Amino acid sequence: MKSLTIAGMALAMTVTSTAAMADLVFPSLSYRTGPYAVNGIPYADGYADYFTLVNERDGGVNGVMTKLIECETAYNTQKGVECYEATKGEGALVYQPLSTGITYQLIPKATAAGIPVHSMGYGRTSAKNGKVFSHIFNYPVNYWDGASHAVNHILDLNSGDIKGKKVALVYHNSAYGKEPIRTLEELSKKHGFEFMQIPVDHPGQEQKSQWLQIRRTRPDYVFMWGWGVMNQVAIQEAANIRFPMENFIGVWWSGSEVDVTPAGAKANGYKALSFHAVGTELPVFDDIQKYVVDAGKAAGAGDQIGTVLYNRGMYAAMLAVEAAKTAQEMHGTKEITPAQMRDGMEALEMTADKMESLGMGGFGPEFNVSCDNHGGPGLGAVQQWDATTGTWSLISAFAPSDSDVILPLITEDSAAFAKESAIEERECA
Amino acid sequence: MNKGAALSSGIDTGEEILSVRNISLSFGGVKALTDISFDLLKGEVRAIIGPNGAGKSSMLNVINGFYHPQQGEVWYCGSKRKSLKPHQIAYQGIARTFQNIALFKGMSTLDNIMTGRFTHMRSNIVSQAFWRGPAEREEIANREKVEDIIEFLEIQAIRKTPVGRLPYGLQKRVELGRALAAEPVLLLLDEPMAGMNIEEKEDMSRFILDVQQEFGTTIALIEHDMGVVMDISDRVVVLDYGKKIGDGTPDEVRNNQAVIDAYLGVPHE
Amino acid sequence: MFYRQAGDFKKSYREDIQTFALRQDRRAYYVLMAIAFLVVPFFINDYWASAVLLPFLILSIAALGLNILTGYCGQVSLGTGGFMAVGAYACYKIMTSFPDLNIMIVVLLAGLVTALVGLVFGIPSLRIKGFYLAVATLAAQFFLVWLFNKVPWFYNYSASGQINAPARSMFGFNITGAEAHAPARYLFCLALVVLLAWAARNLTRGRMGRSWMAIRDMDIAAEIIGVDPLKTKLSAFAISSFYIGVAGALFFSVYLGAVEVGEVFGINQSFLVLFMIIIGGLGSIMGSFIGAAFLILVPVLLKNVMVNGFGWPTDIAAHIEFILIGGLIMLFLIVEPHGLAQLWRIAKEKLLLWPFPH
Amino acid sequence: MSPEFLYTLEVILNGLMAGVMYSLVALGFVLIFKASGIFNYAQGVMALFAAMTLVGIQNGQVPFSHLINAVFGTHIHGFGWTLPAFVAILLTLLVMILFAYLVERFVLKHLVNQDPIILFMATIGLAYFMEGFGDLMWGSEIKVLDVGVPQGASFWLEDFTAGWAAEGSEYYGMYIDKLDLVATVVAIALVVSLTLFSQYTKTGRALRAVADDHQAALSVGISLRKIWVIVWAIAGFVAMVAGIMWGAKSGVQFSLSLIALKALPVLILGGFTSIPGAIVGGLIIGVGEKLFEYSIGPMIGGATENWFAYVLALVFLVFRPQGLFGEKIIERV
Repeated sequence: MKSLTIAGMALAMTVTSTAAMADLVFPSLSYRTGPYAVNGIPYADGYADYFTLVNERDGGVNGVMTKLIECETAYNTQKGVECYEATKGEGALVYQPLSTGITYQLIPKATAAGIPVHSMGYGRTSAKNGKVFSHIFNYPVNYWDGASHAVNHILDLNSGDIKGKKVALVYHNSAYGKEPIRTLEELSKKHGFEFMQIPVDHPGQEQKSQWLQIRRTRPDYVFMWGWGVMNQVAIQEAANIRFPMENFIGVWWSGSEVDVTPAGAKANGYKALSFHAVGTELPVFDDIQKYVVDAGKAAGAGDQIGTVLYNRGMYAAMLAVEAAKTAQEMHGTKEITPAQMRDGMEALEMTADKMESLGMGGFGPEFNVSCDNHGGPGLGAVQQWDATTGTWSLISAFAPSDSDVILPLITEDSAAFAKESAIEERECA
Repeated sequence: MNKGAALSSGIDTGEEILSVRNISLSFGGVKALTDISFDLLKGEVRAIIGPNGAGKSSMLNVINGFYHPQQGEVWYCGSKRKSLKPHQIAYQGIARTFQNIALFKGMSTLDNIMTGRFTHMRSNIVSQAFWRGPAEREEIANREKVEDIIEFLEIQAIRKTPVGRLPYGLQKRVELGRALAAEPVLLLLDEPMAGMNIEEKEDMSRFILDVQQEFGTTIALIEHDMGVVMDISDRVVVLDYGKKIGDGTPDEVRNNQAVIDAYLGVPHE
Repeated sequence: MFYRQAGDFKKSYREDIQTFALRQDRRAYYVLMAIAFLVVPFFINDYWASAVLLPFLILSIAALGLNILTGYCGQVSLGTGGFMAVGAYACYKIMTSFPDLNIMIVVLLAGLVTALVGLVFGIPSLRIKGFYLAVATLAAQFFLVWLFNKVPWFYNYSASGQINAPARSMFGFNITGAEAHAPARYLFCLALVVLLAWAARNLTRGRMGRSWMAIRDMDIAAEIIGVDPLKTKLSAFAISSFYIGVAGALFFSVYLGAVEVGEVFGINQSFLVLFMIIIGGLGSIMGSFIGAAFLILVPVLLKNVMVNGFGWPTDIAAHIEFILIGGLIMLFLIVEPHGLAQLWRIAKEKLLLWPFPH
Repeated sequence: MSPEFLYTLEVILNGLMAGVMYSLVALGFVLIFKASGIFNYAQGVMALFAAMTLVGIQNGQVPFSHLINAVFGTHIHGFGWTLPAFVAILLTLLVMILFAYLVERFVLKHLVNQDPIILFMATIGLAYFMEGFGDLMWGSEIKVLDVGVPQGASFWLEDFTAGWAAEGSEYYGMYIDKLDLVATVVAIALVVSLTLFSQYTKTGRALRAVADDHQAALSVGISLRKIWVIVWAIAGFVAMVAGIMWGAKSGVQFSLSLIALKALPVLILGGFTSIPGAIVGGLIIGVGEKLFEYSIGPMIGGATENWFAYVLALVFLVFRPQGLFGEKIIERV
């Protein structure tokens, strides 16, 4: 055992010393195994392919090549921490762990190490408050925005009046799944709808009780905060009890192809929130095909391109690259440090022109990040599944969330965190 | 190895140490013991004999509290014993060995016998966790007693051997050592010589008599080998089908017609 | 040749019962301790602390605890994750309620709380045995995790139900919180590990340890010798839970810093610790450490070799890692069913006799 | 009838159905435990592996394609065929038989007469191995399983029962998933054929002999090794059936291996050695947890099923330590 330790030590040392500092390093804390692999694989593929594209097509970010270090977490917090420690010494610019649990780990650690974390559409919602969370970003949307988007959508459907309607939330019984509850409670007070909570324990293969309850109580709408196998089973069960699919709205983590396909045609009409475009219409996908897939450099099997989670991974990578570009401009250097990357993220502006120039016109909402607002304006849209063609399509424009309700909640929660962790609020000019 | 009545009468065997009175025990309607009464006198070797299934082991189980009889009383050291758990009875000074060896397989000879000292050790969790001080002193003091037993039973060479690796005869000896370690007032031996060859039986008989004579321990013994029983016991009680059919000195029992019938298999009327 | 007991005579029972009976073993132990306390802290970095040493040390404590219960007392438990959660949440509640309390005391108090909870969940062991008990302890596992997830008091009513460890220090060094440096965290855990391993060794070699093993090996005979099964089993449950609670408290406060109960202290954690003691060796203090080392180090090592060394895709490496670990477990069991500690012991015996095989 | 009563009835019925699904998984455990005293931790992974193999064969996936592509830089994915479900099931069965043979040949053979906990540990190693191997062979993406098992509400029953409620009350009829009905039929067929097999075939009788007494069986010339291969093959088949039923609901993915956790309380309730126990235990657990979630769950925040199943089994065990149908434990000295 001792000799094994020594061998490991020697190995790790050689490994850590080989990192070339000239590259822009983007770690990818991915999960291609474990209970959530199904969702993790397309996202990781999209994230990796976009960096490959930037290297192959543009010769890197303003001439500096990007280097992706992939590290398998299996959605396991312990392994996530190991991955973080293994990669942070190699000049990692930004962490995107795609796991709320790992994000919570990284919030204090990365802040102390001065490395920014971007939890896009997950993680700690109140990290939107940049005054408290200096290194944590969650633009363009967070869970509380999502809850509001879903409510806004049913408001639209009912021409603004949902008083007396019944809304059920089916959620993953974990920190992630409980996120929208506070917001929905506030919104139910504001709009006068009845709100019921239906938790599902991990992993969620057996949801008979939950769906019998829904069948019995007949809510008008069902929202879902699910992940992994819970999504597939929930959609299947909803179809089984003949719940109207168009009244069933999942968060963006419950709205990808893998979630709906097991239910087949019965999933037709199911809705989910989103904050970026779907499909492969845009020019950037031609580039990916040409520079990445055809060149044999695709991260996965190449069959995931255009799926919701692939596009989301790609979107996350694109935002990271754009933030890096912003940082390069701000600091007048090509080889940026994590601290400069943070500044770049804080000054990120996503305009329609910028996205157009990337071949991704209209791919995501327009937004700005600022010192006190790390979450952007919270623009989101709704997408719907068409089982016959097997495609998702956006059925609404990117619209804002109800900031009157959400902002006070964010202030309250971030203040609690600041107090607990003894953090002074930053001054924002 | 010939112990006559003369030798045994030299030991002070006056006072009654234990008596069972009108014990009846049944399992789900099957009668194991019916109205059994006998006594044990201080310092004697008392044999319990009888054919297979006569209820001998059940009798020992009643004495050390593993079975609770439906009827009858157990008197111990002059007073009627309340219904006690086996581990409480151990603290009253009753130890035993088992028909099928019941050693602690995962432990060494030394540890098995040290475990026999359990009722003599007192140190609490905290002092044990710290070890240095009372716990260690107690351990060493008891170790000395155990070493005496190891020497007495001539098993020094296997002190640190896991008992699972020992041959059968030695295992029986270790089990006796474990029971002796408790320094019992009353020692119950359930077929201590089963499956042994002549030589091993002689050794074991010698140990049993030495225990009786050196420590003054009262011994109740179940044994099938009539030769051994007649040689080493002071008095014999005979059970058959859960009933007592004979009681007395070896000579009396040998000449008891009911006992002879039972052993020769005369059918019951 | 180099490893000998010749000339190493025992002159008293006290010498005979010491932990490392051979002079060479004793020396190796002192050298190891010197390296662990005096050398490693100067070389340790965040990676080694977080990826290898902290989880190894902390899970060693948990493995020690479970080994007391399962290896020594023979009661198989699959509730380890749940009891670690008790330790973690007790630690969090004590930390936030009494901010000035020394972190060492907090961790030990968390262990005591867990011991009480373990006592309660140990009661069914009087009636239930073997695999039935193992599965029954899963009731504790699932119920405790559900409880900590459901009752907001446990996580101070935070929005997401996560708990975060506030910064605490000892002798002026931060032990918990993001500012804590690797050497301080490492030494804190190491001190506890050494202390608890020493106590475990003492408990298992004396009266109490023998009563546990007696219950494990033959409960009826044990009872007739004077061992009270109720007290003995419950004491094993309580002490085991104390260790596991301390491990849970450290896992939360020193190692992770933020915890979500279902994910960190789920059923996987229970199984992991059980695997550690079976692979390492049931009923062996040393085995607890070897098992923990095996299941913490080997995956990290394999991952580094395959991903960083050979440059394989992470998913293929992860699959092959599973295959190799599974294969190794089966291989070890076939070679030596009683664990790596036994393998080590046999190797030492062989070495003592070398070059003469008998 | 009042709707409340009908709802309760519905919960009980669905609980029974869920119980059947649990029993399907528990059966595999019981078979192996009965014949070899091994608590087979890998049973859940076997279900996953069987389902993956089934889908892979049916859709003509190339095994290890991901690995091959990574090593040789090729782009192979499929053979381009789609086999009928029946053929795919048969081929999968062959794979599971081969698997059973390999397990016996390389693992169990070397562990004869070891302690139960050692054998348990070996199956854990096996579970790790198969998890990695299965993913490497077929990929860890989600796969849609379609062997023609019907799914969705039984409309006939809904219509039939819709009128049962008292006049004027809102009631929509009783809900039962067709998949569950199929599962029930399959479970019954499975138990009946297993019983027939063990009663009326030579191999079956040998199996029972081994279950009763290893030594005695050996002494009359039954080959323990052959029996173990057969039992593991049958358990593999049962795992495949469980994999099909559960996979139809959620797609075939890693989480399928976690269904084993649903079977454990069933096992302690029913006893590790009893096939009827596995069925009855499953039904009790199914009904118990569903009723609890329905009646008490809403008061204490829901999501109680995971732990309640275990607590129910635990309470039961305290009164009957050997399980429902397990052999009575007699303590002897």
